[in-house]
Amino acid sequence: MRQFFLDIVTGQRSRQGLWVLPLLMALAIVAFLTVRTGHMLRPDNLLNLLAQAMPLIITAIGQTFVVLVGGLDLSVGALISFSTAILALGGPAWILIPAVFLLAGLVGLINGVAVARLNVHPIIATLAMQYIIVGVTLVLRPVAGGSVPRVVIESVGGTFLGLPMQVYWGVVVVLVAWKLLHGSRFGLHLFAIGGGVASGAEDAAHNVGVAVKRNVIFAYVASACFAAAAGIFLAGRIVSGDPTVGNGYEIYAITAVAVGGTQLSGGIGSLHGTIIGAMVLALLSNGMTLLNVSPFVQTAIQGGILLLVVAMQTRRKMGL
Amino acid sequence: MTGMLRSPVVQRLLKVPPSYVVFALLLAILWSARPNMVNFNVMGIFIRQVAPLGILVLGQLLVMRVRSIDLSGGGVILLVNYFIASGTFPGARLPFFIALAIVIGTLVGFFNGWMVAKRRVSAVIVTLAVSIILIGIVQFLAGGSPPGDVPAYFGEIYNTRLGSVPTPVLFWFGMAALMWLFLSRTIFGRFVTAVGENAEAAYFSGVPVERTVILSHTIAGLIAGIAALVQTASISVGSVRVGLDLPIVAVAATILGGVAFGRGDGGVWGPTFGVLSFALLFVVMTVFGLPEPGKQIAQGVIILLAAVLYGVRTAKAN
Amino acid sequence: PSAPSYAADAVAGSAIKAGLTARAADNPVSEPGKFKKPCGWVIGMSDFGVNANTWTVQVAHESQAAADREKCIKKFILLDANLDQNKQVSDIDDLIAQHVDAIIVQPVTPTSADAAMERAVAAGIPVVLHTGRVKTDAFTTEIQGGAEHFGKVMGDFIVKTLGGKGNIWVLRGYPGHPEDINRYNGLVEALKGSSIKIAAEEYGYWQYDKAKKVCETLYLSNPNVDAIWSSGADMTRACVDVFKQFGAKIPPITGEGNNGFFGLWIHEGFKSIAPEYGPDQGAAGVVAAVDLLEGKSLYKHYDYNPPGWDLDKAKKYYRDDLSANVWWPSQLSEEQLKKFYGKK
Amino acid sequence: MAGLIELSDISKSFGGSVALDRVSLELFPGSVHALMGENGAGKSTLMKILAGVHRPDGGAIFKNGREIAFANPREALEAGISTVFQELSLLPNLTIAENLFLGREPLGRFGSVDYRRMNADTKSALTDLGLDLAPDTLVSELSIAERQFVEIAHGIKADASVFILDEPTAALNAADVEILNRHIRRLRDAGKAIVYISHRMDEIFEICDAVTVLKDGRLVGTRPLSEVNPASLIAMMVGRELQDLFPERARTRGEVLLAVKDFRIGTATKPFSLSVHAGEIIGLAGLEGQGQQRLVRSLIGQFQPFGGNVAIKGKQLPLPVTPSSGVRRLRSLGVGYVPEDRKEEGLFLALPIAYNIAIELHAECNELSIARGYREVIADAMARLNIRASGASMIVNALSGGNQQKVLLGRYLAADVDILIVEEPTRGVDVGAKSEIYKLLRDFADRGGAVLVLSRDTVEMIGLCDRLYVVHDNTVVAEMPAATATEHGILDAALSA
Ligand SMILES: Nc1ncnc2c1ncn2[C@@H]1O[C@H](COP(=O)(O)OP(=O)(O)OP(=O)(O)O)[C@@H](O)[C@H]1O
Ligand SMILES: Nc1ncnc2c1ncn2[C@@H]1O[C@H](COP(=O)(O)OP(=O)(O)OP(=O)(O)O)[C@@H](O)[C@H]1O
Ligand SMILES: [Mg+2]
Ligand SMILES: [Mg+2]
Repeated sequence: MRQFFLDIVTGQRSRQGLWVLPLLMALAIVAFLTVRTGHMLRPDNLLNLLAQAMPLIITAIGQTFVVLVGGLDLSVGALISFSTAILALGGPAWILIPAVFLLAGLVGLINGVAVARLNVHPIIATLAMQYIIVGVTLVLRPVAGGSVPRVVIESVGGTFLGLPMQVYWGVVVVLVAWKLLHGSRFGLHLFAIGGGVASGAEDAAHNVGVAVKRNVIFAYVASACFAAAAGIFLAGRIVSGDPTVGNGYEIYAITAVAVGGTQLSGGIGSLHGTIIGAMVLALLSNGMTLLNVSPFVQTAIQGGILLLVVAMQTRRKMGL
Repeated sequence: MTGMLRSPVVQRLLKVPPSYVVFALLLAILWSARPNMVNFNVMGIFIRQVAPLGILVLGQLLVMRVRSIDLSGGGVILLVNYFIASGTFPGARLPFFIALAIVIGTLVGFFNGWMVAKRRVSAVIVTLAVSIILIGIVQFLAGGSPPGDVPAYFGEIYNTRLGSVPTPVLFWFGMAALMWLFLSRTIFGRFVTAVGENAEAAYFSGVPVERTVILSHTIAGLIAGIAALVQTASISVGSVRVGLDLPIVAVAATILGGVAFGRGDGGVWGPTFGVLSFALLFVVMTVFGLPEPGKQIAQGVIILLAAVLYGVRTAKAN
Repeated sequence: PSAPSYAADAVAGSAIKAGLTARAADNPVSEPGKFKKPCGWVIGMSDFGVNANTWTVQVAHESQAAADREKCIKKFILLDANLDQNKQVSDIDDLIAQHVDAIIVQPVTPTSADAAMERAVAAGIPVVLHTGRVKTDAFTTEIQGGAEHFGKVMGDFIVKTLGGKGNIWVLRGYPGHPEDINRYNGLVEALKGSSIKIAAEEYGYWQYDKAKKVCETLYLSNPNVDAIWSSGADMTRACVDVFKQFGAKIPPITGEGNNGFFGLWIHEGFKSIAPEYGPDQGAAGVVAAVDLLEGKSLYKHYDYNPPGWDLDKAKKYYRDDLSANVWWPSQLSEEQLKKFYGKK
Repeated sequence: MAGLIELSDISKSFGGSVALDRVSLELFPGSVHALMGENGAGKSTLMKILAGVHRPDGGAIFKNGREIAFANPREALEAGISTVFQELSLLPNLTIAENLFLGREPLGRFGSVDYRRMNADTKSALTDLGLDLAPDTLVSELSIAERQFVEIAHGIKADASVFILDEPTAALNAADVEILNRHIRRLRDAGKAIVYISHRMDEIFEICDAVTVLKDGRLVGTRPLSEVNPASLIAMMVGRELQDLFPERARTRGEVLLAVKDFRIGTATKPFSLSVHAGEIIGLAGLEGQGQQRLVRSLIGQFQPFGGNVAIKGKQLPLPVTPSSGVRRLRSLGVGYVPEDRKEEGLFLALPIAYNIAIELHAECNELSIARGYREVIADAMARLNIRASGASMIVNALSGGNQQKVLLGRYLAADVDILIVEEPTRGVDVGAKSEIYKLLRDFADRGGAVLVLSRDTVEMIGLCDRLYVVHDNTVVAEMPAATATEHGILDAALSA
């Protein structure tokens, strides 16, 4: 019994990574904020928190796919801005939304082909892609503005059947991601490929007939499509196309993934871990707001707590 | 034919990191467009622009060779810059600031290394968190006293030349040469290779794995402190924010130079040329007056193409 | 619409901050007493980014200091969006949820805060907007230093100095940033009709090191330039340093109201102009919010379009005993100036 | 009888070096075909070509008379060719069941993986192999022998007609080999064609029907097993008769170099003592997984002992040893530690042979000192171990499995140590090389060194060692001179404790 709990806490005998500690940390932050401010658990704050965290949650979930195969996707931030720019071009939603996913899918495909078939390091491939997308976005929309389809705005700010739309977004995104990651062959194969990369048995999955390259490409496509979804959500929230709105999301997404216990060397991690990781980051930010901490000390405190969370996530092997 | 392919010279050529190719290409473009700019005096100044990044990369390549990463360089640079520009230490002179930068860098590097090697936490996150804390410290201090000017002598030293070569460039190349000797000649260099290739096997070969990782990080931190001094000398003002892109660019330059996590094919000069490529890329695009979006796109396309070329070549060679 | 009868009593711009004027046309006024509340207010401010640069740091100080000066303010909540549009929406929503008495908004971009501001207005909270225009008119009053005006003041200076012809370099700020685009539009406006040509146009990200790289490269590529239009912040100093470093004559170059720049200007004596964009707009926002809560009526639009500063005015403001990163004009007390910016 | 698979005139070279030169091989249903040859002869390469991993440079593959070609391993699998690769290739982060079904997972409703069926099938496959393991155990939690079994289960689970087993028993002990043999016979009786690669002569004669011998990438010949005996087989492989596999035992012994006293490696295990003298080779025998490895790895801090003390050359080793510096600590006392898993713990696969050998010498030096080349030492080690490579700068990954093992041993023999602790000295090594390695270890002992050996191969233990300690249930239960020990005697001692 003791061993059972020890295993869960240390993330051993499982490939889900060290997600329990950040969960405890998140709960501790919630408890602290509830006691200190009283606002924390109020529905309006919870919804606000969820809305604020949603783009990061979605992006980070996408990032999880590529991290699991031992890669990284630095182009997601630019892709978010790009998606908002496309949506704000003006036009019917039924054309714009599929267009966003199509273009994002194409970007993911290029990233994936560069990494899997052309042997380019993921950091280089996706960083180069980031530059390219930033440039294209600046052409499309040199400054924030444009008109976002009503449907998109309502799908973010409105309510349906008495529940705020954010809740539906959360449910849909999580269901899709869960199905892909934990409920299909594709997900299992991503773990297999990543496990091979992390342990140096790169050929193992290939040798038993897993379509390694194709799956890695799909992982990048998935990451790009989730980023596009995050872009759609953000466009609805800021009601415009904005060439800078996605700035920095790639780093936050990678941070969320890692805080959630997913190992950046590949093969170990989970969807719930990523969600927890993103929530920890969102709570840090929300907590500062609730406690009305001076902006001059916020960064230091956030960094400190982040370090605390990370310091507890001791793993068996060294690595990224 | 196959015999020729196997000859060590050809094998080596096949493995030339993309950074050299990009550099040569850009130099040729610049030479054909503005022949008057391709001389020691002018190039010296362009190269000086990236000296802080170039120095930072020397640390980055070291930690990447032991399969780690250091994203805290930006924070170190910001903090050192703040201390110099804010007058926190009244009456302090250059030697004090040098010592301060080195102490800050070394301590941060040691902490990173200790967390990565002993506590086995994620290197990306721990160094990122450290960077955030350092930036946070600057913001906290700046809330009470925003930074001001950097003492004039920093700029004066920065502008000196030895012959026709700017001192910062010489300093950078000197450090690169030192790092190269250090990695290729000393036992420590062997340890770095061993740990990067297979930490477990390194352990069973009697390599002090944790110590190697800690030492690599500590040296990287120290180098970041030195980079901070050079960066501060290159600007005459203090600031409260630092781009998150600095460490990422350092990582990219390192990889373009043929050094990846655990692999060191490009040695020290590959990544150094990676930085030089970035410098030339900027110059060429500015000289051609590309508009900003075009610049971004061109930059991305060039980097991607170079990397694809290299990737395809190495895939064939294996 | 015809002006209501109480329009005459509306607070004049100069009562809020020196250099402010109420916009002449199409400028409704708020109903007196509409937002009046007894003392003990809670005022919230959504700042676009406190730690973006030293100017934004000073805006935060100026705002806080103005709030501290007002006895009736029980609590001043400063929320920092940290240049994140999404966070700003949450920040404003959070202030609404806390039922603050007034909200001051510095928008990250012209559109990102619109929806949240609409929610604030719908909740009956007075909204004061400053240092950043928005697309919506869901706010109670705005104090806007026009970025176009800022750029045009500099552009006019260049046109005048060069006598209407010559080659200039344009140093822009952050690509995609509204402030950058609008200042640039002001320049384009000023150049209309002249035969001044833009020989080079580069982004220096309002940062010293990036601008220095740009200027060095431009200089080495082709040093023939008649004047430089710089979008402000630390870029001017960087460019001046480049010319000094090459021992070249410093061409006419536009600056900004920064103590460090003033020092350089006075010392080097090159031709320049400093358009005014004071961090004390932060204080003005607080004053406007206080006016509303006291029941005064305000115009919807206040403009902050002062003329540029010449060397004489710069000399008057320049403080050798303060550090480079204090921005003028300021409403900080002498004591606070010394505390924050005193050279040790 | 028609051949099921025919490999005809297969050639393959890597870079410039020829691994296979016009080799032909025919496989028949219902027969077990042994493939033998020295390390680096080309056995694995030939099988990888059949498994779709490599493409041949020349020659053709026929199945039932029709020519086939594989672009990748999946196509080979689809054509009914299932392989247990020599280098363990399980994914540590997947469960046993996931590894077994990887690439052909059963799907349940809505396209999700049918874990229930997968786990049930796995359970029965494991039970078949006599393994009591939960199917949802992560492979990273398994011992090396267990992994080998999972690998075997993976290879023979498939609904295939051809089975390739490339040294499946390298990490197995005699009892486990017997289980495997039962399965091979079952497959054979079901009409499958089986290729069996092994360096253990007894296994070949136990189970195989025909044998093909390769030498230096060329076919030496194919014979029915009834026409050969061990000596003639070795002669075919090595090109000469092997005199004695094992060298003579020690005649004298010196003072105690390694003394373990009242050691306890579990909370509730009986304390034990053992000693190794200069000039001696000592073996830790017993059933698989009874704590032999745990015992030696306590000395380097991977496990923490619960009591007792250790003296090395008369000096006390302070216990417990910190895991991060255990190997270094022993090394500083003159002890070399050769780990079992050459791929994970032993070698730097992407680095040259020279680097792999010299690193141990470098590790003794101060970090800041200049690294020496050690050219002669390396050349000497390569010569002594007869490592088949184009030179010292060859990347270890390109060596055959057995040659890799020799590089690993070379590293520790080149180092100047007095005591060697060796786990599995001859894993995957051919007979010729085995006898070389035995000689080298004996030489080492004769020069005053002491050797402590762990091996799953009991015959090897009896032949090589001077004295044996029988380990059972995490303690030493018996001590016996190797000269008079028998497999039966060891088993008896272990089980009657
Ligand atoms: N060991 C090898 N040596 C040479 N080429 C190989 C090797 N392994 C794979 N390839 C080539 O690379 C291609 C892709 O390999 P892999 O099967 O891993 O990817 P995949 O995702 O399955 O590809 P696809 O989507 O085309 O099925 C193979 O079709 C084969 O042509
Ligand atoms: N990927 C590769 N690159 C270069 N050379 C290789 C490669 N794989 C095998 N070789 C070479 O081909 C030859 C045959 O190797 P192979 O692995 O087939 O030997 P083997 O008979 O299986 O030996 P062992 O009994 O040691 O496993 C060896 O000389 C080896 O060095
Ligand atoms: Mg395939
Ligand atoms: Mg083999």
